[in-house]
Amino acid sequence: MKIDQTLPLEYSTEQNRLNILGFWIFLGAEIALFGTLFASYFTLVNRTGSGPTAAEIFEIMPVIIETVLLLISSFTIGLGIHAMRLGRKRAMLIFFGSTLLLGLSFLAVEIYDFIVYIHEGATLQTSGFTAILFTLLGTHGAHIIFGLFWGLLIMYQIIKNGLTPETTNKAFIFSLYWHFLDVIWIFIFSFVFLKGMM
Amino acid sequence: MNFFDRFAVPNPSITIYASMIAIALTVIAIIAGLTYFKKWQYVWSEWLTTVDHKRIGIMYLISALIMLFRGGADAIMMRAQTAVPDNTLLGAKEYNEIFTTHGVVMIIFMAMAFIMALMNFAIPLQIGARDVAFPRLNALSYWLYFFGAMLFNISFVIGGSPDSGWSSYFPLAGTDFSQSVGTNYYMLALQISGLGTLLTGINFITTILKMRAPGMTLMKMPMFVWSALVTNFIIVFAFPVLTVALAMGTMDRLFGTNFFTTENGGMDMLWANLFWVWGHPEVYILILPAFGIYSEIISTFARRNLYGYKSMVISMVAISLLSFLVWVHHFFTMGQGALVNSIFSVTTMVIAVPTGIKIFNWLFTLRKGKIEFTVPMLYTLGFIPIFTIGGVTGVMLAMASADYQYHNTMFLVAHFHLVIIPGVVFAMIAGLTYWWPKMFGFMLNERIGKWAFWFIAIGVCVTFFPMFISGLNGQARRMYTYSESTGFGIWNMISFVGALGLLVGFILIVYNIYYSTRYSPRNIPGDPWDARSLEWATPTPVPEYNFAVIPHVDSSEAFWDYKKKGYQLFRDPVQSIHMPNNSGLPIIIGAGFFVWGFAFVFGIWPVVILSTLFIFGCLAYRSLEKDHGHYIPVSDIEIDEQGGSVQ
Amino acid sequence: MRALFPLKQVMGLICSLTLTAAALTVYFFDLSFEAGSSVLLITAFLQAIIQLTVFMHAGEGEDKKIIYTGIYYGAFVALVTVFGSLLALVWGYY
Amino acid sequence: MNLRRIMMVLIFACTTILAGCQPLKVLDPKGPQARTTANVIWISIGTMAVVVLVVIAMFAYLIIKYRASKQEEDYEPPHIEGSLKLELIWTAIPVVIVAFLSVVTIISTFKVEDVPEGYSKEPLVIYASSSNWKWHFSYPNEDIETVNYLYIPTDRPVQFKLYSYGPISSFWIPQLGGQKYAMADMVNTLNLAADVPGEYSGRNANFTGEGFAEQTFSVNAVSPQEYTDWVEEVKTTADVLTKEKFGELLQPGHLGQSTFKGTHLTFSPPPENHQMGEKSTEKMDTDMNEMNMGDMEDMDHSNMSQ
Repeated sequence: MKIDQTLPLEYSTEQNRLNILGFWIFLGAEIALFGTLFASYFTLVNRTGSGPTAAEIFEIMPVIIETVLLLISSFTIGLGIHAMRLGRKRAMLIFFGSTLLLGLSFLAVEIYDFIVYIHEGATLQTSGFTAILFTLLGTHGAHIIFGLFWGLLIMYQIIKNGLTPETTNKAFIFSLYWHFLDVIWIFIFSFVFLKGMM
Repeated sequence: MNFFDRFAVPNPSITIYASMIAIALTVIAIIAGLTYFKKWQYVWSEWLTTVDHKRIGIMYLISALIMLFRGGADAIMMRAQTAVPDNTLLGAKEYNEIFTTHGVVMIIFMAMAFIMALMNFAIPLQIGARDVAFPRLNALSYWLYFFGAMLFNISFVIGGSPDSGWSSYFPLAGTDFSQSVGTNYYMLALQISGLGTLLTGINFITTILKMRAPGMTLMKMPMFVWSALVTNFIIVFAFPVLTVALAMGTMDRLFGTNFFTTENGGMDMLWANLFWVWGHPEVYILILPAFGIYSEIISTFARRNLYGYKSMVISMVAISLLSFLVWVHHFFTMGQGALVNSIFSVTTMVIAVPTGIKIFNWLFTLRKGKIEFTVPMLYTLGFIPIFTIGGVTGVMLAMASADYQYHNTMFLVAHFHLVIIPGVVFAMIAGLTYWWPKMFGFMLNERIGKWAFWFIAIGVCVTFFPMFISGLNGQARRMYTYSESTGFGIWNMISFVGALGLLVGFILIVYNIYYSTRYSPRNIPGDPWDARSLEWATPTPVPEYNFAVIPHVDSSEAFWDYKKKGYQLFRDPVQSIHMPNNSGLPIIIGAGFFVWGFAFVFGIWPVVILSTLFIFGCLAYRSLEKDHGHYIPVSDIEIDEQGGSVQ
Repeated sequence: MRALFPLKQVMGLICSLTLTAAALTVYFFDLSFEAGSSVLLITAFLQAIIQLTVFMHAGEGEDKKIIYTGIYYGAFVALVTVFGSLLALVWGYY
Repeated sequence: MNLRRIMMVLIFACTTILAGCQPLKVLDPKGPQARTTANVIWISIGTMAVVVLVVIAMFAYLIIKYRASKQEEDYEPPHIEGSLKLELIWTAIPVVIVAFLSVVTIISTFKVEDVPEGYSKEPLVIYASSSNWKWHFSYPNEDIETVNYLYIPTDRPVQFKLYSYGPISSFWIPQLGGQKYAMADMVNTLNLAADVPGEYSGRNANFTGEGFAEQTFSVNAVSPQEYTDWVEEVKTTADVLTKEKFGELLQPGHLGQSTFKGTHLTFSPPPENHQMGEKSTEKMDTDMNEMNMGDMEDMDHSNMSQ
């Protein structure tokens, strides 16, 4: 394997560069995926049938907490990658760990949110609006859950194998994924929650 | 419904029982044959676990051909049923299942697979690469496609086929009106194979953008590579839309949600909308690679470089963007009003401009050429006039006010078949014949090939031209029968005769494969067509690593320049070559998806959960696995190169 | 310790939080539909740009052009899907 | 070449058939809307025929002139990059054609979506609803309902209000105009008119399952006098449409034609508030107002005749 010493480790081999670019293209596909979910959300948002409307079930506080948690987790994983480039394995692991913890807390608040919605009579089956609401939030949430397991797997490999071209490559790709989920959340925050409560 | 009742076929008939037996016999024959000839080891280690793009391409090819005949059998049955008024050959239910599966099989499992086959085989060779960017992912793509196709096809014998049209409009496809599991199969089979397609898209974009031979700038890529690049961009951005739509449809059918229902705020039009947001780009996913193949073949057999290379590229990029702007023309009649329809009419007609540019560029490539009428060239030349007719009727359909009269009629059916068959099927057969010697080391027989061409080309015209007329006379599509007083009889009879011609043509192609396998000479050169791009610079059969030495490229026709201008392709010394190892993981994950999909279709939730965990387990295993591939030492390479190499 | 907190990323976080606060104005103040939507559009896309450039290092590698092409293409398709769907399914009926 | 000859013969055959002997329904319009679309179709066929002929003529010329068997053995085709001028020409010509057809499309689309012009009378409103696999026609002003057949007068436009009691159906009378979807959660409006008396066939054009092929109806376009007579006759002879009876009619299956007094609109009203937006509610309100006004007019009318 040819390792290019002038580049950060995660870019250092040909295969690593391919992986990173391939993942960026995958993120492009994810943009289209969430774009479609948003398109469906905007079409169905007023079609509440006999169920509650957006304004009736949304609450501002949990949403603000979720947003701040996710923004900070995005920041910590950014720091994790920075530490990784400095070669500081321990710092990187701490940053990755805090990212995953923040993600876990985000999930907890989101699940709390879901329980509140269900108590207010908005289940997956209630109306077109609730179906797309749960699907849009659920798709994002499922990405976060997947990310938690993925992140753990990467931390395990870094603990075991150290910072190699392979592990750093995986960690970098994971960071792209995590930032991307943050971007999606910002759009959910703005155009689902804030717009719904405007 | 009783748990086991759901596995029964809802409307059993002799044909279905016959197919059950046929499927069982085929499976037994394959297993017995492999065991008897002791080929399990060979099949497993050389094919099922391969990560070689050429072999994956050939597996796609075989699958596509099988699906072509499955879809073709459906087509013949449809034409036979409607050949005479008040025919009772098939009942309404059977007819509905048949036209639904015809559509799905032909688009998703035949045409897409055929494109994947040719892209897989030719693209890495054309850009001077040793494999694709992610070989193992490529194998996974194939197995997802394969198991998706299998899942769709077993619906025929377990639980019943989908019967609400390939577009599966809700609420017809909802549980109120489609009670059998058929539409569940549709949703999940498309989901699984769609995932495979998306992964291919990512794989090929990365491959084409990052793995080109040194010197091959974007504007020096062969036209097929350009078309594949543009196509894969469309795939990557269009397929997620289908993923979402299918997921929502599945939830409506299995979890009782209200996305596309007609009560509690559901919106049936949203399905139609999302389906076509994907569906229209899908049309261009099919046609653009075909354009690329035609460009290669025209310049090869006109013995000239492609005319207007730049405008060809620009027009393809334009088509790829425009393809996302036109989908509403599939439902002009939904009542969204004159303004919206006018907007989408205009965007649709605009696509005619880049397509026209391409047609004229091909025509001008012929000019001052030295045209040889080989089989691939015949299909290419047959494509131009028939596709032009299909294309201009597309412009007619794009005019919203007139579309109110064409919509849902045989006129539409005639249009899209006259675009897709010369556009895609001709290109696939042309590409197959063109690259066949590179794939298998012998040529297909020209004489039988030409007979097949004439049957197919004339068959297409005879089958589909009458539909323009019966459509304008008021024959709606998807009618399993009609009364004599309608006057549709004569046109449908002509169509049936044409369909028989097509059948003869395709049988001739199969016969040609059989005949040429037995009798064609094997000692052919690496470049039998005197062609122009890099795949012909490899020896035949192509070694595992494609190129012993990565070529240097200075023009869009590097190999031609090498032959005519003494241009030096291979400048570097031979070095040991790094290649990926074969892996059983892709087929295992694919099988996991098959179980997952099947359990999902019938709502067997414990199995769904277990197979989901299994799939994620495989991914985790892959992540932890240490597999750095292997090196082919220089000594082995040089042994391989004695023989048909052109170097 | 300081080396672990580069200024660029800290500024990125502060910008993100500020933009979030700015977006919250649509909730706490009584803005018109147009004004509120414009605020949300601007803050959301600015946040996305910050994430892309500051945290995701979109512009640092040799593949900068490809990455941006992919993102623009994705954004194009997403916007076309959103507005086209609204046009065909909602606005067209008024 | 063989292929070219076959194509020419086929195109020729098609055009003669289109132009001549037996008129095709879509090209044999019996009302203003269908006439507009038929004209559009003829314009597009003409324009496209020119395109096809030019392409095929060039194609034939090129493959005959430059075939290898006519070339000298050692002829080496030249390397030609392309020509900006020529490529611009074949960009510009399609642009002009597309622009021309766009104008035609936009004008005609607005025209066929609107109430046909030149009629002094208000449109006759008919609620056309589909169920598997039938069509129900309610005349709110006349207070009668038919199944699988229609009577319409030739002196006034007809405004169909389309919706469905099942899957998406498409209401289509080829000789009177284009189709439009009937869907379960909203009402679509289709404006047609017949100006030649006669019996025309109509059908559902959008696949709705097993009985789709036979989901047809007939349209009797008659003179105003005949139409009034028919309405009167129905009112005196037909049975009243009860909720139970209508429930039976909705069961999946095929029925012949039948006629009722009263409409199902009173006990099974058409879907409302499709978009849940304010504007659409207003629109529905005005529809309902029109309907009520129509009812009142109708009542006045019947009072007068008494």
